[in-house]
Amino acid sequence: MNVTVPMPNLSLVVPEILMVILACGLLLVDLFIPKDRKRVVGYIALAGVVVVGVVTAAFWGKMAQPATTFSGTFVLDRFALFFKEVFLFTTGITILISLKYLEIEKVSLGEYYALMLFCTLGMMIMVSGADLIVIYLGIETMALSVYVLAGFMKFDHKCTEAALKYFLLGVFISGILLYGITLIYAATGSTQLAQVAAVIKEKGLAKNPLLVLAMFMLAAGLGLEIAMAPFHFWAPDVYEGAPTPITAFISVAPKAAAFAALVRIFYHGIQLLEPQWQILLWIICAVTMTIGNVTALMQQNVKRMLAYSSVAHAGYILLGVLAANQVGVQGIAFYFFAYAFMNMGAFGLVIYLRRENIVGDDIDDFKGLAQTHPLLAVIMVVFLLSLAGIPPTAGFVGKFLLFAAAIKAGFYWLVALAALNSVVALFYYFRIAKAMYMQSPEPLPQLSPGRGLVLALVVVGVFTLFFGIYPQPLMSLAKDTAHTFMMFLS
Amino acid sequence: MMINAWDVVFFFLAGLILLSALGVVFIRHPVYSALSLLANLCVTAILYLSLMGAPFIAMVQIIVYAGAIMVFFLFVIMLMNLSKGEYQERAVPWRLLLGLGAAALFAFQIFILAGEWRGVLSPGAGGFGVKALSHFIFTRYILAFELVSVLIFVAALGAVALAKKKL
Amino acid sequence: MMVLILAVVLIPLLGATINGLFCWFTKRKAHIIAVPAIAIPAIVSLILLARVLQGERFDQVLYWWIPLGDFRVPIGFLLDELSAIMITTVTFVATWIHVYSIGYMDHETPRGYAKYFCYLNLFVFFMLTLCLANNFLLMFVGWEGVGLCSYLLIGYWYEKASAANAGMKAFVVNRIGDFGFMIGLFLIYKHLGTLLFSQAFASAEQLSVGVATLITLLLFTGATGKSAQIPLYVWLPDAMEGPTPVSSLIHAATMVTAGVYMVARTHALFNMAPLSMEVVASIGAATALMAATMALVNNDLKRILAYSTVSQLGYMFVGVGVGVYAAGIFHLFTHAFFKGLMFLTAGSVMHALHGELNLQKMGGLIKKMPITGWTFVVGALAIAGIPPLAGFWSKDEILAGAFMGGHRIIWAVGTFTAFLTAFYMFRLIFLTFFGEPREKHLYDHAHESPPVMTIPLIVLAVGSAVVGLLALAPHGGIVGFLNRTLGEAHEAAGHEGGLTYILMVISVAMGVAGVVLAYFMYMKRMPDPVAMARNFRPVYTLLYNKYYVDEIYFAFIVNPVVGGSRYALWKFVDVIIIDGAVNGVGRLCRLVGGGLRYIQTGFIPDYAWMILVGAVVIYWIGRLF
Amino acid sequence: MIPLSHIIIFSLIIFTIGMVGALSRRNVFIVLMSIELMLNAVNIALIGVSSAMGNLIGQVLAIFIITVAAGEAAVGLAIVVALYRNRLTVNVDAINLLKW
Repeated sequence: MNVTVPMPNLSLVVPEILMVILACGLLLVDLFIPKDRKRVVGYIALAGVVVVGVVTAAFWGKMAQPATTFSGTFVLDRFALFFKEVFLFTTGITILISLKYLEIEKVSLGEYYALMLFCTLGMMIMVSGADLIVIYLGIETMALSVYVLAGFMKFDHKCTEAALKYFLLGVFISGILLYGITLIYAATGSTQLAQVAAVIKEKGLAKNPLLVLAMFMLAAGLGLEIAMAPFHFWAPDVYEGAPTPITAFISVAPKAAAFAALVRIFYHGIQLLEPQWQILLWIICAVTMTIGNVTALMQQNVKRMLAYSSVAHAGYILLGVLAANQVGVQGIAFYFFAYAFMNMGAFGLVIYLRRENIVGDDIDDFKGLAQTHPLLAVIMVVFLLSLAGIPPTAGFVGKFLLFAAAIKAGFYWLVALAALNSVVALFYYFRIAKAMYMQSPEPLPQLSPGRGLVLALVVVGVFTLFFGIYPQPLMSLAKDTAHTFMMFLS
Repeated sequence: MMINAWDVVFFFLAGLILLSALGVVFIRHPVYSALSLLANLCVTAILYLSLMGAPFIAMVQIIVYAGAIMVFFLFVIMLMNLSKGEYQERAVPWRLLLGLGAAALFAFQIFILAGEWRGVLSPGAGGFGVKALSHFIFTRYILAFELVSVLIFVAALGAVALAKKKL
Repeated sequence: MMVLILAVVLIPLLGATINGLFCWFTKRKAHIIAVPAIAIPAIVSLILLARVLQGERFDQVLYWWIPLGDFRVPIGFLLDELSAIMITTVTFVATWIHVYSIGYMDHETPRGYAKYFCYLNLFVFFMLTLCLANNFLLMFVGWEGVGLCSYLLIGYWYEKASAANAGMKAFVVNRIGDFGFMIGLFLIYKHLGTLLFSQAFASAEQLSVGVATLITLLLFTGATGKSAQIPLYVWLPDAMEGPTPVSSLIHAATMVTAGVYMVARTHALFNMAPLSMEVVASIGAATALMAATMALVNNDLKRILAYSTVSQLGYMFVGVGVGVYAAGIFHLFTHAFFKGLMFLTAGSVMHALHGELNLQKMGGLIKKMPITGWTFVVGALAIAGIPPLAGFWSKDEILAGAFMGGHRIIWAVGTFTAFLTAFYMFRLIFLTFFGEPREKHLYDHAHESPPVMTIPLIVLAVGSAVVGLLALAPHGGIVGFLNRTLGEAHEAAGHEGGLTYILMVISVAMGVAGVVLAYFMYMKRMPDPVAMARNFRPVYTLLYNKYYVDEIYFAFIVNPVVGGSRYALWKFVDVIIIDGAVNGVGRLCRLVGGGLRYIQTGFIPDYAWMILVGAVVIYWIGRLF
Repeated sequence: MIPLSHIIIFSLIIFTIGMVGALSRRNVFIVLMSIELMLNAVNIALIGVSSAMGNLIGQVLAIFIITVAAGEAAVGLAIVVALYRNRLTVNVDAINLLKW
């Protein structure tokens, strides 16, 4: 019996293949590295991530047109490439800020870095998946790694609790996501986005209630990682409990991946249901922004506050999804880089304050930072300004793009609400600044940051400012991304 | 309404599955609950085999789900050797009510769409063989297949990293 | 060209960044970074100036900030005759002041030392941005940036209450001016639809006279704040709390002239609004006179120089106000040299006398510190308008321009002020450097400053002596050069042979008269200044107390505002309205936030059902719409 | 001839039962098993649809779901073991250090 298995075009998945080799190789290398020098594994992982990043970037020029492989279940376009770079950048920075932290927490293990790479792999598949099955498997690969990473400090009560919460809610929601996929499959007979779109168009299923429900279930499934209301409940608890580098990681990368998958499914799969999903996302967007910002006001724990802030940011980014125009996609793409800079930076500061017996995540730990570490305080202010969306920072440019997109699409009320929310947000960001500048420091043990952390902070700090003053390069990349992505649509 | 043999089989199996599912949720002791789930999965496998023409899935269901996952569950439950107080939950009626209410709301939502599901199952029509399925997996979904292997590896790696006692 | 301009702008920023980020490393060696960071741009500026001299011109948008549809903010540079002169002046003077600072800031803590140079470099960066901007917004960024650095540097010794207060005062007063400037920018954008200089000026003629007058007056409000003109001059004398090189660089030579530069830069708009021009010239003349009179009786070395700066800035505004923009900028250029020089010599004196500033305690210092003394005399001669030193040429241009333009009263005021200027400057010199030492103790400890401080003095003194001669260069000299961009507003009427020389003679005579009077009063004691002060007590008191302007501001503006806000506003507005509404909203938010956080019970099943219920509710709301 | 809607409604019932279990039970093991039950319900629906439409995609996805469920079980149980070591409880109601 002869079955011919056609060889798929593997050149498009070179970054993913490299990632798998890197992660597996890392585990092998880990065996030969003594326990007190696990940092070396981190360096290797970092080097590998940089290599994969360069390889991924090399595709950019060739991908003016999207290309598919694996019988159309995998697509590589600039949109996917852009987000892959976001993930790789975030992973690199996370590795940098983890090096010292893991030693302080005494959980320096090679598996940590391997899991992080596998997680990145899952996200890379997610943004390139053109088939719901592949996207689902990408989500699960990412999610399983993140669950473990969130509970990596396994002797810490809060940490394991965070992992359990994340895990249970994640698995629960993934059941709903699967039901959504099943519904789409039942209605259209396919899971491949292009075919789904074709069938919807052909059979005129745009108002099919099954599909509407399926759309909502998909949004719910991805909404958990996005941390949009009402699927955000896990976020504050997990952010607080997880190891801080992982908190930084999950506040950016899985969110970006889920957003990218959401955008791809909604724009390329069920775009004819646009009127329906716009209504739903409108409500979710309004609720998400408001809940995130208002709840953040009263938080005493900075990690928790940033968790709510990240919920609110998910709301702002939803504006771009809602707008469904080129500027919107450009805004989403730009915002995620900006968001990666400023959020990684803010969490990096929290890690910086980690010392013996002090987690550094209480707002009181920031007291008088301007006096003891003026430069650190200035950098934190840059991140806070950016998070609050004040020029000249990258956060402002990103928010401007998203708002402009929403205005262009006619969502005036939502933009007004978003602007109002931005004002509310100022209050809690200002609380940190106030603690740093207007309160006197308490005598605390000396800070001893690792070099990796300092490097990471400088990199993200410089980027936050640089792309605020000169956003052109990133903006034009984001514009190309959006252009090819939306071109495919029409 | 004509009742044929397949209907009888379906309702019989469905009844069994339903009962065992209720068992999973409402039995106090986790071990018995797990056994109930085991039964549930096995009967589901029969459903796949008999009515839906999916023999391979039925096998996988028995081997992986029932054979591996459930054994794993039972193993961990017994390993912990929970005292009676641990698994004997105090009833929290409002939570049960809320759970029921939320779930009912959700079910209602899909239920009212029942009319949208078209098509019928024709048991005994043969269905797909393993060959067709494997061809499908190894051509069109080869990427997904490879990814699943990575996923299983990640799960094993993560489980070991979390569960081993020493660092 | 682009590369050179970027180098000029960015190298100081680089220096500031290095000293800012690595102050723990550079410490005492901060100047090794900071001085080249200004010196290199100074050399590059000279190259640029040479190329502009050959007729090159550069006006290009570097990039658009957030280019999105109609909303485009240009970031770009403009190098023409005006900005070339400005950057050359700024970088040249700044270089020598940086060198001087090495000696002057000797006693600071290592980190403070690095911080000081960081601020100074940052200031130069913003100043160059201001001068080279090719659009209003970037200019505004530079404008605010120099204000920020000025504020930081005035309050450099923030432990001193007076320094902190002075910083605050400068900050507040400047905000008033900037507010006007900002509204002006909005109006420009609204009426002309662009922020680019080239486009805005090209279409300036479309503006109606009323709008143009409004815009230019608003812009001039900004200028009065930054350039210390009536009524917003009060911050500058207090700004002398900062380190003296800072007073020299920022509060004499460069930043305070930004207002003059701005008016000259926007001359196309001012030309459309004759009324505004009158206002500018009148305020300039009034400020010149008033500040000069206040300097007559003051005994504080640095404050006299500060009033003199205010007065000279008044001259510059007279120049740009009567339409001889080039003359105003020329005076700005020469003033940077001699006023920078005089502040540095004042710093040298302070350095020698351990911070003593009171003239009445000095005297005879020229024997102890000859370089400082004689360079100061050069500067004073320059400011007094004695030919052939720098001040003579530029001041004469302004006064001639005013006279030719038909502003006879302004000319008279200016000429009289020239007399006052010469008088108070030489009063200062005679009291400080000549005669008998009045405080033996101070005199004995006085010493000449180290070479690192005196060399900049000599360089600037030579500059003060000769730069005026640029007026005699071919093709109309520096004025002709500047007029290539600034246009020959009233120049056609000027230089009518004999009349020009008569005016020149009059102003020189005024200067000489002032010097001679000062000599007789303070060296020969005839008439005795003490007796004079007694005989003209009311006038003396009025002048000594600076016309009570600070007190008036306090009585009529600050106190009512503060008091009013404390009593009326606080009691009524704050408690009832703010507390009731804004604070109420804040409180509501916090209340809601405080409540919302308790949704987060921490129990997993709760989260699960809340997710489910929330999702279903949102789904149904969505379906019903 | 069994109408597809029967299968779907049946799967839905099982799914809901699983959901009730996940929402109301407090023993982590039973919560986990309830979630497995939900996944199983999804599988029933998928294979039903696949069979009715004569299309293999549903079966492929079902196989993957079974595999992913195995992975999830492994990770979930490992987390529970780690938590049990720290807190000596498997009761989700006792796990709320992180709140507000």
